[in-house]
Amino acid sequence: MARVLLFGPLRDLAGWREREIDSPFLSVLRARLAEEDAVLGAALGGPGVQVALDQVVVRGDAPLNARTEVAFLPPMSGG
Amino acid sequence: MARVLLFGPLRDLAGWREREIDSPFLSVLRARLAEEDAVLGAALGGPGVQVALDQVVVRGDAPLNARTEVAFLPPMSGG
Amino acid sequence: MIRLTFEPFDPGALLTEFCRDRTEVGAVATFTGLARAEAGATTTLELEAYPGFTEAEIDKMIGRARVRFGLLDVLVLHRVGRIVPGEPIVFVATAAGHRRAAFEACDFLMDYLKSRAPFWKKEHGPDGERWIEPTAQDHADRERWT
Amino acid sequence: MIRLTFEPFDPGALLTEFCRDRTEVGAVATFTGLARAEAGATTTLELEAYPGFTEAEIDKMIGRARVRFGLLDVLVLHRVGRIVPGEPIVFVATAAGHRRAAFEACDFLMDYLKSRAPFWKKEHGPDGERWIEPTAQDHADRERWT
Repeated sequence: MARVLLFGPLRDLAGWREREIDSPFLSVLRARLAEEDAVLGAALGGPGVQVALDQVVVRGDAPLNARTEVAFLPPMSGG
Repeated sequence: MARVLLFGPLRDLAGWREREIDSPFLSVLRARLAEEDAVLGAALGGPGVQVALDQVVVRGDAPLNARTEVAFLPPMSGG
Repeated sequence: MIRLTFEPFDPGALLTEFCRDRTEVGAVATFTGLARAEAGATTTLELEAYPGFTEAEIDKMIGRARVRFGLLDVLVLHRVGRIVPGEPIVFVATAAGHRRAAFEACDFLMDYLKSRAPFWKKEHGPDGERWIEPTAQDHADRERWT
Repeated sequence: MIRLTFEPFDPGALLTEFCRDRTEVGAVATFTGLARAEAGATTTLELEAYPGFTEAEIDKMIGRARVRFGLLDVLVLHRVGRIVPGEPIVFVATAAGHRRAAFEACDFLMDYLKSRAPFWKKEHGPDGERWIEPTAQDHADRERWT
């Protein structure tokens, strides 16, 4: 069960902050989330949204294990 | 009696900080100081040395009265 | 060093500490970002971080600033959670031998924090709430360093 | 505002005060100049001002910075007299709506203070004493604003 985290506007859009989802690959996880919620699915692939696996930003697909923390990071703005 | 003030390295050079000197014009005051101490006289006319009369920087000659404060200001460096 | 805090903080207390026992640091530059009321349009800011990840990303950028500007020390404190107008959001202090390096490093770190650091910022006001993204100016500011 | 002081001061206490009750100031930049030991080469700095004239000249420059950068507030505190390594010599704080103005104004005022403000600075060390004049870099830094 990968642990999925949403930040910022993605969380408001989805209506949840954190969920456990079983998925062998990031691509499969994205597909499942899009199937459930097409608007969220599109937003997760939107411009400037990054994905971190166990706090490391990745591009493209990647395998997930039962303990992987998957974070969707929309465009950032501090200070 | 104009009140003459020397700052920074000019004071070390002259060996005094403040003197009362009677003089009708700045040019005359300069000549008197140079007569007494040629090295100081040259330094007072040196590059970057400004003169303030009653705390206002002046260029060239100017009349002095008995209460004028004449300050010789060598190149400045704060901070 | 980078720290996140949910509690209000006093930038002055941080500066006092940062300047203590520095006999070879000629220059300390700081920046404090304060929450603005925008004449009543903003009642609260809500800042979210990704704990662990956010500190690690900022720490990488601090490392780059240290090397690029030859810094002797750096401190970044960033507020998270709910912030009301007048409260500090971010404090950056940089220490260097001379002032140009201290100023530029502080400026560089702020441009990074405003446009790239992992924070998400929501503004609450009488007209509702909205997420804030970096402005075109923020991106242009950051581009100065590339 | 500009003040001269013969006593050591705490830049942090000034920053705390400067940030108080600011609900429309988004950005506060500061610079603190500290006396360096230069690995033992400098034991004391001696800073001289022309009381009245020095404040008036700095005040003119503060006025220019206010207009040029649209500042909401400015504070300059400058030490005079004998200063030992590690002690603050100068503190500049600038407040603006946004960070670029605050940074640039602080930088501008420091460049002025280092090369044009009415102070004379003598360095005392084991090898004797010497008057310090602005460096070529100080003049070049100031030229950036003309």
